[in-house]
Amino acid sequence: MQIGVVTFPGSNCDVDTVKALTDLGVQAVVIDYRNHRLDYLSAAIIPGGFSYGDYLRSGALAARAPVMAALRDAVEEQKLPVLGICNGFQILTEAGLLPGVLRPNRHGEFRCDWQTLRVAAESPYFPGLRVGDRLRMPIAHGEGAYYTPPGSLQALFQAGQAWLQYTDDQGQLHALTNPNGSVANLAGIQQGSVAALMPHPERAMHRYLGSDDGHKLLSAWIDGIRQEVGHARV
Amino acid sequence: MHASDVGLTEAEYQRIEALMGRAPNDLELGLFGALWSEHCSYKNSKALLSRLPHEGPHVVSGPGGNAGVVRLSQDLDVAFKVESHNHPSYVEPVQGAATGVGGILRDIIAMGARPIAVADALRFGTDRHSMALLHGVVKGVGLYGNAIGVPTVTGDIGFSDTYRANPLVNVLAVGIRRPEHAMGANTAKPGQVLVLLGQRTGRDGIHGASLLASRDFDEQSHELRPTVQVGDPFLGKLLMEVTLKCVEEGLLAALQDLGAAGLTSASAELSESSGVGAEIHLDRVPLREAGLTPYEIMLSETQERMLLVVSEENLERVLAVAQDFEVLATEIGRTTESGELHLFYEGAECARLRTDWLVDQAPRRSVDEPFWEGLAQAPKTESGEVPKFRSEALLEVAGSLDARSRASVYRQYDYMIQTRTVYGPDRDLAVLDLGEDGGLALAVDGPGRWAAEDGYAGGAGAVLRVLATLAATGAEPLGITDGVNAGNPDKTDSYRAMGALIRGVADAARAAEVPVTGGNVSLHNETDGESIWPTGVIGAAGRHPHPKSPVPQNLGKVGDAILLIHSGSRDWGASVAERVLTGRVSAYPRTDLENAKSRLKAMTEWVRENPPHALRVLGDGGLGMTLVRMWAESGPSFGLQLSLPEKDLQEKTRLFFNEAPLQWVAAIPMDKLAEVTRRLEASGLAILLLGEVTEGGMMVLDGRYQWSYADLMARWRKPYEEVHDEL
Amino acid sequence: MPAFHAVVTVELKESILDPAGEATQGVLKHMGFSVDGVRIGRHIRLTLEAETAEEAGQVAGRMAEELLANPVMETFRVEVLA
Amino acid sequence: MPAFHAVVTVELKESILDPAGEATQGVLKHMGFSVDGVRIGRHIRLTLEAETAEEAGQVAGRMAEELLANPVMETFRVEVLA
Ligand SMILES: Nc1ncnc2c1ncn2[C@@H]1O[C@H](COP(=O)(O)OP(=O)(O)O)[C@@H](O)[C@H]1O
Ligand SMILES: [Mg+2]
Repeated sequence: MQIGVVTFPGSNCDVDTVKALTDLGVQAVVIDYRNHRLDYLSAAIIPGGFSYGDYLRSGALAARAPVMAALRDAVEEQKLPVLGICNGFQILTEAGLLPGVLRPNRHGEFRCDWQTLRVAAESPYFPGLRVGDRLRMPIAHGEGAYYTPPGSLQALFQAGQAWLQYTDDQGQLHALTNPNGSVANLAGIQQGSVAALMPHPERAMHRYLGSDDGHKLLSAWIDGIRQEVGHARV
Repeated sequence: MHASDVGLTEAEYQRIEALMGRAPNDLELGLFGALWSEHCSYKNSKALLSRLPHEGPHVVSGPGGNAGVVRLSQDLDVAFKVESHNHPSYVEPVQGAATGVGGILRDIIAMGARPIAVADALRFGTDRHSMALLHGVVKGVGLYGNAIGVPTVTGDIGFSDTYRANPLVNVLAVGIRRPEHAMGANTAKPGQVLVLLGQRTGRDGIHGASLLASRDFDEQSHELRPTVQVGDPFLGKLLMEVTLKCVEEGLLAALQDLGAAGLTSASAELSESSGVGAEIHLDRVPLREAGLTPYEIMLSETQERMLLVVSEENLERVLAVAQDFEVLATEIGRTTESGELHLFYEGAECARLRTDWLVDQAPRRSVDEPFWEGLAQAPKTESGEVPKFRSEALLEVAGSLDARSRASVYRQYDYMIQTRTVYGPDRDLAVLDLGEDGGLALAVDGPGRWAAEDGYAGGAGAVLRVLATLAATGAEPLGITDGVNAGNPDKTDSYRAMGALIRGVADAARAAEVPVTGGNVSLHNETDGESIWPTGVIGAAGRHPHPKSPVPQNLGKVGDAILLIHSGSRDWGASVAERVLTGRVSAYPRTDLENAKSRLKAMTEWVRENPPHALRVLGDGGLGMTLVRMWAESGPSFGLQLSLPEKDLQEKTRLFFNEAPLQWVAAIPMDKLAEVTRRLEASGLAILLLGEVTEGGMMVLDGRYQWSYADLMARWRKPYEEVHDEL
Repeated sequence: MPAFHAVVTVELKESILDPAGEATQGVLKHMGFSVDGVRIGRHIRLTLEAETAEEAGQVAGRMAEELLANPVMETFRVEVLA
Repeated sequence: MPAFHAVVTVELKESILDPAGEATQGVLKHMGFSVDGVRIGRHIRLTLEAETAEEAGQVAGRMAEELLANPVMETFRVEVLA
């Protein structure tokens, strides 16, 4: 099984992401933004970073790269599992592969910190993650305020697309634990085979780095891919 | 053009004419102006810096290169250095700080090393405008570091009115490389191609080095403002990848970043250190706007550029690598045998100079033995009365600008990217896990107030502080880098103050047997005749024995004994508390340096062989604040029951708040007390049992003074906007 | 082909909160200005070649649709400068 | 007092590098547009009360000078909307 790590000029979490996948015993291949073909992959990750410097709007410039058209085809035609992390999340919303948009943090600052998340919806792509599970992971972003137009929020929850939420250490949801002004404390969204989150699982692979909950999340995803969820080529 | 237009004196002009045997043309004069500036030539500081100890068993290359390099493991070199970007950050804080980060990262890259960490040392005034500068500078540091993907893992902040019009922005960067990828500016051979890589050249920052950074601030400074340099971390990242890929493929003969004085200093220094000449065709330099003159092209400080020296056979491959990353790479000339910098524009010669005139012949101030000896002399200072101990004092110190939590700053920095950060900015040093190559410990400090009255004591104190910080985690120091920031060197007092600071650094480093592998000097931090406190920012890199499990910095376990490990002095001179409680800053205590090495070694060995439950170096705000920081890590379910042996209330104040060198606070199991005491006392350290760790969110001292966790944390975590108490 | 300057002005939809604008308004008020609303958008100046001003405007409009504005939260308008 | 809308347009000085504009231009070109320059500024729409349009313009100008534009790097202009 091969997982592609899709990089753009300015991506900078690609090395950490490859390292995390390798730690999990998966073969990771770096996919350049100029690629036109992804059909040989079992899944793809769009890692974090500052693609194109986050200029204009974060994720906007990368969303127009050739590889994104290929990714869209692979999602539509083969239900390729895709995971976006941080800037990857921004790129996926800008490309229209996930609903909504990520806006500058409400307080206007970049924020790097540890943050507890709660799983708000289950997904066949993450077997083993149960609603209410808590995960502790770093966040590091300037534009992580998830926004979706009025009226669409309820549908998002009903469809199980509202995937992860920022909470306090006990898993309680409230405004004080929202690090960036996201609607409904949303930290992650999923739609079909595409999921994305602002926090960084690849930075939470070991206790000595602060938490190994990223290991838990990524291995759940890999299990999902292995179980060939709607997907034949593993 | 006149000598003064490029910041040179009449005497310097005479010397140029004598060297050249003719009058320089305007371009040539401009090149001299840049390279003979304080900023590039170190004309006032070089002789002082040459007295620093540079040799050590782990040194791969010392001062002189773009950064010092030490060997961490058999397979890994560490390049590190501190740089200042003070003046630009005052003019435009966001871009000034951002380009400061970009600049020092390219110094590291120029050694063939991949940057893995940044640390920022900042100093500001205390008024509202200073808080706005702080805000902008922090934004700028994050803007560059976060985007290029290098974590800002530690740093240091200090406040004083002395920095009001001269804030300090010093940035330290660290990189790693395999020894076989060693790179430098001194390995070019004649007949190789000069390739300019990166941003197209604009009118950015012309005269930044010669005029802006080499004179005091005054009314005129406004008009001298060059076009502000804007940092582009996106291009910076691509430039880094192209350069390091070329290094890894062995394609480069030599490498130099373009920093202060742009192409002028890059080409001259590279030629001079390699012993070659250079022929450059300025019309080939890609421009961002039309109409730049050769003079402007040579002096532009446009960011995100590197100068690569490539042999003919590797040229095609280098250009291909650059093209793959869509980074502009242009052949602009060649190295020659001549030892001359030979410039052309559209085929016509426009300057011809020997590089040694530019680089080595700058008139430099010398330092004689009596002057150097005199620098160690203690100044006559008075210390005022020490106030009586009271419990509010700790709350006042906790909420003071100098002791306050730095979380609101460092949470704006990505300190975890590259996934090596085991200890980050919430600790007093950074510990990075480098896998099979071991661990790296990095500490940065240098309280300006310590050098306010006695530069020597302040310089020595800063060195001991970072070494004590490394010792507390069992790390072995490999080298230190020093950032010297001072006033106008033409004034006797300012010059002496800088000299004393450097002498203090030199003596402490020598006593501790740790080499200084590089550093930076920023002078003319002076406005309307007022100099800043001489401020030495010291960074130390150490080898960490077990980076995945560094010694905790909390309160250990309930029931643990809390100890103060000290070196005898209780002098509270220049402490945060002295300033906060009395408004004075007196001289920082001197310490006997002969015993420093053995004390540091005793601590390091103890920690390695028998790690305590927790240990932290005594930091800003003394014992009181060090306990607060340890407590903050343990949380509100912990508490402390303490008693001080002193009955005298002034003595209590001194004991609780002094910041004298070589002190630590430890938490150990009570039954180990005798053993630990015996062990450390044998090395000349003194142990004071302060009390024990309890449950329940209160700190009680002598049964009479008490503080709740909530009260202390509320003060300590106050945001910076709330400064009215110190205005 | 002649060169034209076109400006694409991108603004947040009216219904969308503008925290940066609100923060700026707060600071302006603090400074003593009386101000009832601040909305911060982007002013994007393009230089492009086209046969006519009209064509330049059309091309700029396509750039805005395809990249410069995000339709989920923004509106845009195009102006070709003389 | 009547309310006015004023727009403060803030742009980088010509000689100052605009990395965001350059990156955007690069992507527009990759997308097949022919474009020779992109400069990204801010479009700040203010709502404020004043006696006359002229006064509104003056006040907006002072806001720009004192806060909205950074004189070290940027220029601005003010326009009062009808
Ligand atoms: N400018 C900065 N950037 C990043 N981290 C910083 C900065 N200033 C301080 N820190 C972090 O905060 C820690 C605590 O600083 P400080 O309150 O001065 O305590 P200490 O006296 O223990 O050094 C520092 O050791 C450092 O890790
Ligand atoms: Mg400190």
